[in-house]
Amino acid sequence: MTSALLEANNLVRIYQIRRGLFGKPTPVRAVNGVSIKLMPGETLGIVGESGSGKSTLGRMLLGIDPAQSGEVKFEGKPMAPPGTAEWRALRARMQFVYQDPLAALDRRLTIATQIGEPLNIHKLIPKEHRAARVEELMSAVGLRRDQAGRFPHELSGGQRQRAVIARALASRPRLLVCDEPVSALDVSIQAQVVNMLRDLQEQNRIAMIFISHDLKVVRNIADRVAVMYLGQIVEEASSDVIFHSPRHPYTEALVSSVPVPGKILEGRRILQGEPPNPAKRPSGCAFHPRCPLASDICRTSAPDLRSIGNGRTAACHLVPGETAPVAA
Amino acid sequence: MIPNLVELRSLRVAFDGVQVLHGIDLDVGRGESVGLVGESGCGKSVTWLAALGLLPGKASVTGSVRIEGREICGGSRHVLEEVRGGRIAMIFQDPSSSLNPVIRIGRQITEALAIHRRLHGEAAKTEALRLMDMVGIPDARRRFDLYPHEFSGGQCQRLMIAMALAGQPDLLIADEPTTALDATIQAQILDLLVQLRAETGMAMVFISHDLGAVSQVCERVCAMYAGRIVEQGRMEQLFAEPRHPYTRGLFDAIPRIDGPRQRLIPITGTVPNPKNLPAGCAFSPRCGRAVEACRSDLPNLEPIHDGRRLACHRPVPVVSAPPVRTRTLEAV
Amino acid sequence: MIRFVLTRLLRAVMTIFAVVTFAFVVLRMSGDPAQVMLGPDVPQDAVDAFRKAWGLDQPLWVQYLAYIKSIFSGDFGVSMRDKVSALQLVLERIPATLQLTLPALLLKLLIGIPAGVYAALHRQSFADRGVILLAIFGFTIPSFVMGLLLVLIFSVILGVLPSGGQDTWMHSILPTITMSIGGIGILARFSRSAMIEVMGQPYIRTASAKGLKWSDVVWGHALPNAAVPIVTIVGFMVGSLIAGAVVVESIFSWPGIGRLLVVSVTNRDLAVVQCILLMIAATMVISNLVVDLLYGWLDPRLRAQTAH
Amino acid sequence: MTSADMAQKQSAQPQSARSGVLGLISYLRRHVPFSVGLGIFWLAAMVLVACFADSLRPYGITAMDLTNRLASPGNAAHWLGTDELGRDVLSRLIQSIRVSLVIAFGATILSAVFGTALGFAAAKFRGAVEHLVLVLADFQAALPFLIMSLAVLAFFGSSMLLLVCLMGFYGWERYARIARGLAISASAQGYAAAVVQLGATPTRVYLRHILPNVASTLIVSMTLTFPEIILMESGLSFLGLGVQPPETSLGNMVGFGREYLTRAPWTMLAPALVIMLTTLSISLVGDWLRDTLDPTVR
Repeated sequence: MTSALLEANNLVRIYQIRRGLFGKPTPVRAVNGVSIKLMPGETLGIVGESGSGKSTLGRMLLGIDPAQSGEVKFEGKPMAPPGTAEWRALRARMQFVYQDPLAALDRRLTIATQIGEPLNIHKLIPKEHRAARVEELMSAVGLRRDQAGRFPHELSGGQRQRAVIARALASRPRLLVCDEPVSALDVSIQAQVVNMLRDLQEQNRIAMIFISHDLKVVRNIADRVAVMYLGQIVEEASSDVIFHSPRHPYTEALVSSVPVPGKILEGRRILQGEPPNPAKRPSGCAFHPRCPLASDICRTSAPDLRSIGNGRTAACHLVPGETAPVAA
Repeated sequence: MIPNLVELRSLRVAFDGVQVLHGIDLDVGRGESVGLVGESGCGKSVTWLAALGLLPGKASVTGSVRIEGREICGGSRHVLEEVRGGRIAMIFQDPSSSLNPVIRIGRQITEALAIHRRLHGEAAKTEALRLMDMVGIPDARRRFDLYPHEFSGGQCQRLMIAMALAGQPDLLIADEPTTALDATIQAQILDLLVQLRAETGMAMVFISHDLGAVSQVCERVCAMYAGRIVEQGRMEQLFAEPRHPYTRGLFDAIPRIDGPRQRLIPITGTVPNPKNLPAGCAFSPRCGRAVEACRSDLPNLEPIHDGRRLACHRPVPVVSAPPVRTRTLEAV
Repeated sequence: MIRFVLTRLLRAVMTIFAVVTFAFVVLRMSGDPAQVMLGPDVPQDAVDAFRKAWGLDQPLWVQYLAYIKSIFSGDFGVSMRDKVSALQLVLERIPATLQLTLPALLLKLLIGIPAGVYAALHRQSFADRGVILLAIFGFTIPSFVMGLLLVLIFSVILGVLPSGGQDTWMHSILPTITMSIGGIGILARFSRSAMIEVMGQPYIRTASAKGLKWSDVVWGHALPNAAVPIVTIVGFMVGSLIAGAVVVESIFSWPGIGRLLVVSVTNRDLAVVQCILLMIAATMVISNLVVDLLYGWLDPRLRAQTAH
Repeated sequence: MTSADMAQKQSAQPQSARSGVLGLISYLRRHVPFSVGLGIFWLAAMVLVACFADSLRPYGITAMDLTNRLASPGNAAHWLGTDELGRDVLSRLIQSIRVSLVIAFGATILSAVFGTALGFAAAKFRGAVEHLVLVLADFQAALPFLIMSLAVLAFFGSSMLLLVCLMGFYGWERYARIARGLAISASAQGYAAAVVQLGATPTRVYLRHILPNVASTLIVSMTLTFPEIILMESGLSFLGLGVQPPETSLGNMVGFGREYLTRAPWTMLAPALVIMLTTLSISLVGDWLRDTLDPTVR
């Protein structure tokens, strides 16, 4: 069994929100004890609503945001602290794709120069071959040769995102963390970019962490999916199973809230109440205020993530553990 | 046939000489709910902003917009103001920035009540509180005097719906109301819209690029591309067998949550720039079924045998549509 | 809300204190006032006597402490030249300056803001271009040139208005206009851009979609939002009123604080200069404080962030 | 696109630089609105006058021609007439342009560099440094600048160097705030953060990415503070505390012209006109520059 490419165990991230100039800072636990294992070439989808901490987790896995406790290991070695030379050298092997491509690109430089920038930074290939490599990358992501000299604002949303992905692949990374990479795109363009991402991933055996609130896209691109709620993973399973037969009540509600074109969904489980505020964390299980099946134990003690058979895990008192058969 | 509530006839809009809307013909019956789907830039929001005269000054709007036979397109400002909120109300996409940040939400609701229902003072407040309860704002009494930034995105959207209902309109235009919201909150708002329509019997136009959301609330659907309606028909008809290649492409491109994990089927190319639209049918460069005729003359929207209206020279055949995709749809 | 006020008050006091200290140190270090006051050919012991009398011979920080103590006791030192209490000298001149600056401020507010708002609502109209032109003029023509031009036209050529002195109210017309033209231009341009930015916001479209009359949309929804940035620039203008008076009072030989400052600066009259500096800094800081408080009242989001 | 045409034009005519200059002028004429063109032309004239002041001046600035004192403009020997001491107004004007432009230019550069450095420092080190810079900026804004410079100049005596340094302290807080704001927004989630993710060293991020983007905004704000500095300097000279005689500047020419306003207004009008036209053209060119420097607007 090859060793995991990326391993993180019970990461915790606490922000200090300061109320006013001299107001006392209130600590907010954006990520509250998350453990993840990712094999080379595997794609892990992370879904959750706003405030679930999925973006923060993505940044922690890349070592951008420091973790208050817990640690991240890349290829077995602990992650170097940000700002150090090893951390920068490590960037060549792991890359980040943002949601808004226009913000991630420098307005003043043509996309060809920006795609080739990682090559200059890490001096991967001799200078004379870099132009050819850029061209190869551009055609890999479906950009035409004549678009090399254009500025970011002269391209469409989809083309810009392709340029960002080409730049991310320039240094042949082993890991790609994408935070809502296609949410800003129209459906038809979204499909183009998703297909391209999967092809490139398979050709170069890149492991990928795909963060999104859109369950439909994650279902089609991820091997495994982790559902997050208020800084914790509440359920994790393979993407074939998790949305077909969700175990955790929150996953169930999430799946039932996804409208399927052409079919009016009757009797859906619609969650009442508002998305949780990380600053005011409910007692016990964080989901109990909105959970239709909440009982006393849910209100008092927080369930931990337990294995519930055939490689699935869930964090809920009502979901029976590994031993008992899977109840309704 | 009871007369239509609203009839748009060859509605055209141009910004600084660039034609964005190329003649929209659309009817909305009393109490009916119509979906307007299409990708960004196809002009679906511009259609209704133009109809209500909400476009900025430099936009030139031509064509006819009739409410129960009364023409309002190009009408005097007084006429339009009386229609807006009173006969046709509109809610928008980004709830947090569509409410005035420096005015209490209570006053923003009673303001509409004062204009359209002549309610003032205590009577207006009680009616506003009733509306807030109706759209599901928890303990409205205490939150009547709060400001918009003290509400979540979902609650702001509910407040906007309450404001729209204040004038007891006959038609509610919902312009991408759920796009900026989380999935669970989106489901709540869609459910609320369906329930409100049942209670008040008002007609609704639901504008969105999310076909799933549209199919939850609409009886009839129009697909738009590059400033024109390309296909229009009953929801079940259109979703079961889309005949226009673009509508079919839209359905195939949507990733499925049920069923096996498979590659998506994108529509190649990108949306044309309104400044230089291709000759003939605007979709021809991206259309797999395009023939010579498609690239030369523009198909116009004609009714076809099953009551649908279609603008295509070579629509997707009905019977022989073999791809697995449609079959799994029926199976679900 | 209280903490919001307290933090602003604390910052105001600190800034005044910093300005006073800075002025004190700079003035004391910059050469020996005694030498200037008594003239170059005065014998050395007379100079020493003078320095001793004014306490100038003590080390700097001793003088500083004495100065601070005296301020709190309301004694702002005595003018070396006129042997009169500096504070009293300054207080005499305040009405004259106010007679100029207050009408100028009113003119700026009453003409600048409405012109800017009107131009924003009627883009590309002649009013819009007029405001832009007025703003450029206000921005590029220095107040002294404007003053001299007005004197040239109205006093020299037309002979309608007096060019200097403070006898009748007619005398205050030209100086007031000179002070306000620049301000009107800048305020108009600023309110115009603030209004244009607000009119493009989504909540304005919601307001008109509710069926509000155009005037209600502008007065009820747009202006309260445009008020926040406009209040900032007005606060800054109020603060720098007296600074503006310095030049204008010199042109029209108007016996106000500005002129007194120029005179006492050239004569190295330390106490008077410091007293005026303190007063100007105080008006600056107080106007900023008022603006901050207005913020809290005008924009509830700010109150929420800083208060509870 | 426009820079691309420029490039082709240059390479198409490989001959002498003269054709390059012509290419530049024709490019300018095609792309620049008329008023801005006038502004550029006026500024170019000012800079030329400032550089070749000595050779352009018909007389020495203190040369007195007592025979025709207060001669009106159009006089054979003195095109712009003479002042109360018979000195040639044109020669003094040319010298004043040089002095005023040098002071204003030096001061703008000083305040821009000083402000940007502090702005970047605040953005880079955040925490205490950022607080210090912001408090200093508030202090500077609260300070009545004109008054302070009056006091300092009066007590320290006014020398050219002191004047430039003092003016250099004018408006630095604007650059500091702009530089800090842009640097933070860029490194928070913008393109700078993305380049950091690529593994670039902080210096590379600042020099290759943040500085060029910030530079265009700073250049535009320089065109805003430049005229303000000219007005400030001429205001001080007008009050007799700026440039001291025998040196002459636009401000003190207007100041001295004041007494003879009724009999010889040209002694005051000539420098006043130059001040107005220079500040007008700078703000016009500044606005135009803001649009062209920002590629998204092109």
